[in-house]
Amino acid sequence: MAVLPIRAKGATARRRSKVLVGPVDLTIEGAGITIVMGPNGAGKTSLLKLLHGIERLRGGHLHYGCALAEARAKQAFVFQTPVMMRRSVVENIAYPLRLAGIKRADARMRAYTWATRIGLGEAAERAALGLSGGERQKLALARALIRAPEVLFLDEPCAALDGRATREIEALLGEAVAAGTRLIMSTHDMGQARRLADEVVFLHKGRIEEATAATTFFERPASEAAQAFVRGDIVE
Amino acid sequence: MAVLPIRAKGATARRRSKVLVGPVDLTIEGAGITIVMGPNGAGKTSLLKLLHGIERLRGGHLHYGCALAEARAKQAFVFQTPVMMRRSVVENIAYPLRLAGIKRADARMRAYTWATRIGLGEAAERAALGLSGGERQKLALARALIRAPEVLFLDEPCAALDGRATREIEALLGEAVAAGTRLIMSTHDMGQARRLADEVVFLHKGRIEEATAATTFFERPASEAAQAFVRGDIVE
Amino acid sequence: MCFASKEMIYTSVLLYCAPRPCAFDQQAIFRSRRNKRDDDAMTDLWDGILRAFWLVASLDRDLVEITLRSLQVTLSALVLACLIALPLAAVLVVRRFRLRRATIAVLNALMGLPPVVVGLIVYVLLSRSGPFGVLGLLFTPTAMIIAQVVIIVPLIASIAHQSLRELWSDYHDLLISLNATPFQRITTLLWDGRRALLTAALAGFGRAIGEVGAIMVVGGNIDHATRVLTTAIALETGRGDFSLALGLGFVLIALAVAVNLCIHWLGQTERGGRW
Amino acid sequence: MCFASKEMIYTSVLLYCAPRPCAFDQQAIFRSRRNKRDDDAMTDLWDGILRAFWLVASLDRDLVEITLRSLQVTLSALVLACLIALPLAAVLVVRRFRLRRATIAVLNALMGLPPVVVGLIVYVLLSRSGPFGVLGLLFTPTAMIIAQVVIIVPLIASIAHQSLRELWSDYHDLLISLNATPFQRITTLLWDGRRALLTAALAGFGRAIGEVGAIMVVGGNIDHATRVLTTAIALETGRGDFSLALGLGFVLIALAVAVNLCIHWLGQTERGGRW
Amino acid sequence: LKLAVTTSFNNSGLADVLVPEIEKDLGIDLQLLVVGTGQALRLGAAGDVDAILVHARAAEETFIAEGHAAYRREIMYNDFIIVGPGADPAGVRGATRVEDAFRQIAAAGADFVSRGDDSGTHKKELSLWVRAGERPDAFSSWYRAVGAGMGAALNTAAALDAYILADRASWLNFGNQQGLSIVFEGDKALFNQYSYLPVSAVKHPHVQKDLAHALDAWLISAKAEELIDGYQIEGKTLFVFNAVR
Ligand SMILES: Nc1ncnc2c1ncn2[C@@H]1O[C@H](COP(=O)(O)OP(=O)(O)OP(=O)(O)O)[C@@H](O)[C@H]1O
Ligand SMILES: Nc1ncnc2c1ncn2[C@@H]1O[C@H](COP(=O)(O)OP(=O)(O)OP(=O)(O)O)[C@@H](O)[C@H]1O
Ligand SMILES: [Mg+2]
Ligand SMILES: [Mg+2]
Repeated sequence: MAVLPIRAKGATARRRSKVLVGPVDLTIEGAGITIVMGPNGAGKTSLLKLLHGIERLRGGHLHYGCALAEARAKQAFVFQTPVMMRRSVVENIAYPLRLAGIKRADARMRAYTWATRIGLGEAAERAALGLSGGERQKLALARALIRAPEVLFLDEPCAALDGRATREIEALLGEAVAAGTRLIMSTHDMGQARRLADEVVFLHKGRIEEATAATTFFERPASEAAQAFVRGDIVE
Repeated sequence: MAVLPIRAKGATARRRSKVLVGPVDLTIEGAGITIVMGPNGAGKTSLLKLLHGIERLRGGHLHYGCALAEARAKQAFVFQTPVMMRRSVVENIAYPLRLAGIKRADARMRAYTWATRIGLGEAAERAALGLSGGERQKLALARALIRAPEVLFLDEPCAALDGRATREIEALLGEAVAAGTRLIMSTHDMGQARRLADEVVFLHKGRIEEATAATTFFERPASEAAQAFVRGDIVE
Repeated sequence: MCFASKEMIYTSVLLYCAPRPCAFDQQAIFRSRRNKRDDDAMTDLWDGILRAFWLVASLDRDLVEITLRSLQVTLSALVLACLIALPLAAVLVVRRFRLRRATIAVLNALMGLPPVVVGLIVYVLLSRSGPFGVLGLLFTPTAMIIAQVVIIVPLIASIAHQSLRELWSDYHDLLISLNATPFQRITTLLWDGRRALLTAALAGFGRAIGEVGAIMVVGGNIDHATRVLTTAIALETGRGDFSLALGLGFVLIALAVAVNLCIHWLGQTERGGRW
Repeated sequence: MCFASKEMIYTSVLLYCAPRPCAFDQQAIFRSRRNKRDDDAMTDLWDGILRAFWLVASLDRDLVEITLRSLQVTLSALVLACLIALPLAAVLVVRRFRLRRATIAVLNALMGLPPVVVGLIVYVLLSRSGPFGVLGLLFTPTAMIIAQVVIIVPLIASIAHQSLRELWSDYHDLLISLNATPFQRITTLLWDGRRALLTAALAGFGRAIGEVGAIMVVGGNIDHATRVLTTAIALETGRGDFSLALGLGFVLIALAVAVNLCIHWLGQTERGGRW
Repeated sequence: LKLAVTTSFNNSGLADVLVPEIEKDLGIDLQLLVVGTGQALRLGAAGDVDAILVHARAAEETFIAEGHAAYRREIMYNDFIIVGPGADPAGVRGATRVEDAFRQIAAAGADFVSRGDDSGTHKKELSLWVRAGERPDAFSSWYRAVGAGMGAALNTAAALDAYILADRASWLNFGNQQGLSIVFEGDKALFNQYSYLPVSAVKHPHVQKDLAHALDAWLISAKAEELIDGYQIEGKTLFVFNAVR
């Protein structure tokens, strides 16, 4: 069964008494790319983690289209600050395959292919902790894509990438979408949002202000906050 | 005496046998903002660290306008991945003042002012490790600016910031430049580079391809790589 | 050692007098126990638990005395050892010098300092005919503290070094960039790493409170002067009174658990993730 | 124990025979030492170093035997303890259960388990009249290994837990997101944290190789059967032969340093920063 | 064969002479467990050793009464001595009887180290105090009950320059004598009887009954007598064989 639709009802994430995001009512379904936008600290990261199921639900409900265990195995997440395991680049990329029980040699082969695809071919045997900021993000992307997830969460995946790398990654993401992967991605890059978004979720102070089709959002944002945000203006 | 000019002659940074950047010949002098650009892994971070004096010189020379100890005290650096100390936000920002021997109460006061200025007023007493990606970058900026350094290195300081925050930070940086701070900053955001740059250093594969005035660089880049980069094209 | 009671009914219960002449006041249960020596050895365990319980419940005067001395010696040693070991660990993390790796390896190796040997060396140094003999420290709690400090400094320093190394790899760039002095680097690491250093200190506490070999040699296990819980246990073992030895052992373990729970509770170590 | 020589010239030099009758073959230096009993106590130290040197140089048969036994017992105990303690530490890091904090505090407290008490408990269990008496394990190296495992498991687990906790706070999000099973989380942590776990293992090794209280009780310090370096040292101390005790102590310390240097060299711990 | 012996016996060095001979003559692997007297009795009672060799008559008799051993075999004796500082502040050297010596020490309040561990030596010392009309439990801080084996107690006495009751064998074998010397010896009351008790095979069927009896036979043999009586340190005989065959 498919992971989608993901339905959140009044879902809330909290740390001590501080609400990180929520309560949130949202349904992720169909195909394409959902872009999550909002100012710093609005709760984008928290919302993605919540939908991915790794942020503890402190209120409300969250349902997947299939059983939880199955849903977990079919998703992937690219963190805003990529987690580098204390291993070589290729072993970092191969790690999800190893978890899935694939033989070491096989997993490394496929990881090599991905490393090359993402521009890390030469760095494959180096320690992941020695990578530059952009290279780390690329590694994290390859590690997320290698399991061909049904749903992929991306938290500002291109923030540290140069222009060319950003385009290449966008192309890769396009391929993934074509192959049926559902993307939910946060970004601060308005251009990228416009290029990629099928649907936009606009967050402000932990609440969803708007969740509409991309064209609607960019042309006629409903809330004042969103209007200001699209103009790149002050959002209070 | 002033830290400037910073002169690098054949300066090289290396890890084991891999050259991170160099050999580099470069002089930083005068006022204004130098923008360091280049594709991922080109060596921007390494160059900034080298000029700052925290990457070990494995070849060539580096000279400051004053004695080394003095030069060190008059510089600051904002890292690409901000280092969050295991303290509260205000104590993170106050830390450089505390190192300079300023009394705790006084340092906290000034740190509060900076936290507010940068939009972290409400988060001041929270643990810095609980900040969002953008908030961390803001904190790191405040921590660097609080000592009013003569030379400030910034490594992609706005990569995780939203549009408004980026503009505010740019305004802050403008103020700092007006007050006499020399900025050396790397960025992937072509728009930001155009807005801020007085001088551009273009790095490719660890070598400086171009180091010229900003207008020259953006209008008539000399090297092919730089031309491609400015067009957002493939850089090999 | 005479676990003599001052009080009432169960006084006689636990009673165990080192100068055996007063053995008459032991209660039936223990007398019968001692007569049935061929009992299942396991009985010693239950007896031990029972006696530990009664010793504590009656606040036996001797028990209180040696327990307090144990705590005094160990906590003094711990404080001194931390004052030496933690800065040492931080220095080893922060400064790069030629023999750094060797120093660390040796420090790790010194975790294996055999207590008896430490005791002997301290004995030789403090002995009347030794260099510090004039101080007259031998067979005093001070001598025991010195021996324990020698034993736990390498342990605390090694564990602390390990934790601080991780922290330093986080902080390295920032502190170097801020041009912090070596002293400031060290104090920052120690302060921000305090939660992790707790484990190091607790390991040191554990080793010191349970240690017997060294303090037996330099303290001499003198009744009412240098007898502590561990040496009392060793004594009772040699005497063949296993149940009392076990009883005292359980008291010691309970003490260690209590101290640890207190510290955890005060430090709330496990709250709030990393720090 | 008789540190008897088989060989040549210096045989007689170092030679030190417990059965005093053969004291005749001691060289002048040692005899003179024994006659000038009121010598400066420091002489014991130099004598000890000298004797340690000669014992090693002559590969004294008894010394080799007890040294090998020390290593065998301690390394077996270390391997077993690591097999128990490291996964335990990882489980405590990875799984959240109700009594987790309490378990950690107790584990920390058990670092203070007094060796003599552990020895007694193991004795009671292995004694002929105890539950496992039929196995006939008492006074064998196996019993010593068991006692040492009990002593070092809490130490290794506590230190390992501390390191793995830091690593887990790095890896937490990734491993949860990748939906790794608890078993996979544990193996990943143990593998990627291996450098830090080394300190835990070395601390355990140190404690075990220097430990004497427990193995004395369960091993019995039987010549040619369960005598190890530490119990031999305790024996010589009891005999008042400090210089031999110190000599053996220095051999033990040298052994610990050698093992640590080997491990550091093999693991190249300090190379390449964090891992 | 596992034999539990007291620390004083082992520290005397006689064990190192006897054990190789026994192993050679009987062809057995004799394993010595050197422990405190009380612990030796407990090991015997639990059946963890095959025989014990101790010197604490009253305790031995209880041991037999409880059925842990069938009999006790007196093998040999040595004697106790009072060791003290060379300066002899209590003037013990002039005493004729051990009671006087003890009384003088108590009167002078000179430092005295007591084993304080319930061992045979310790019990002997307590009985001597009682004979001297003193009450050890009422002594002040000059009386130091150290709770340790013979060697450790001697180490303490050496460091404190104190008087101590020790067995001659341990003393002569003791390496760390420093300023101490023998200040009193020779009183009949100071004799110290060692006996051998094989653990009862009725109670503990697994004990090496035959070997224990073989050892018993060896210990009373002429060869044992020769070795024991012939054992000397610095020209002094330490043990006197007195087994009845
Ligand atoms: N562990 C935590 N403890 C306390 N507050 C937290 C914690 N994690 C996040 N927060 C706060 O919750 C808010 C939302 O955080 P989140 O990371 O979701 O923001 P974001 O939208 O991703 O921001 P950015 O664009 O800067 O990445 C922020 O104000 C942040 O400081
Ligand atoms: N510790 C290290 N060990 C080995 N290689 C390293 C190390 N640090 C950096 N490198 C390599 O050196 C090159 C330059 O790194 P640097 O961080 O300077 O790049 P950058 O220009 O800042 O890239 P980005 O835009 O991705 O941040 C990269 O290829 C990187 O992988
Ligand atoms: Mg975020
Ligand atoms: Mg960089």
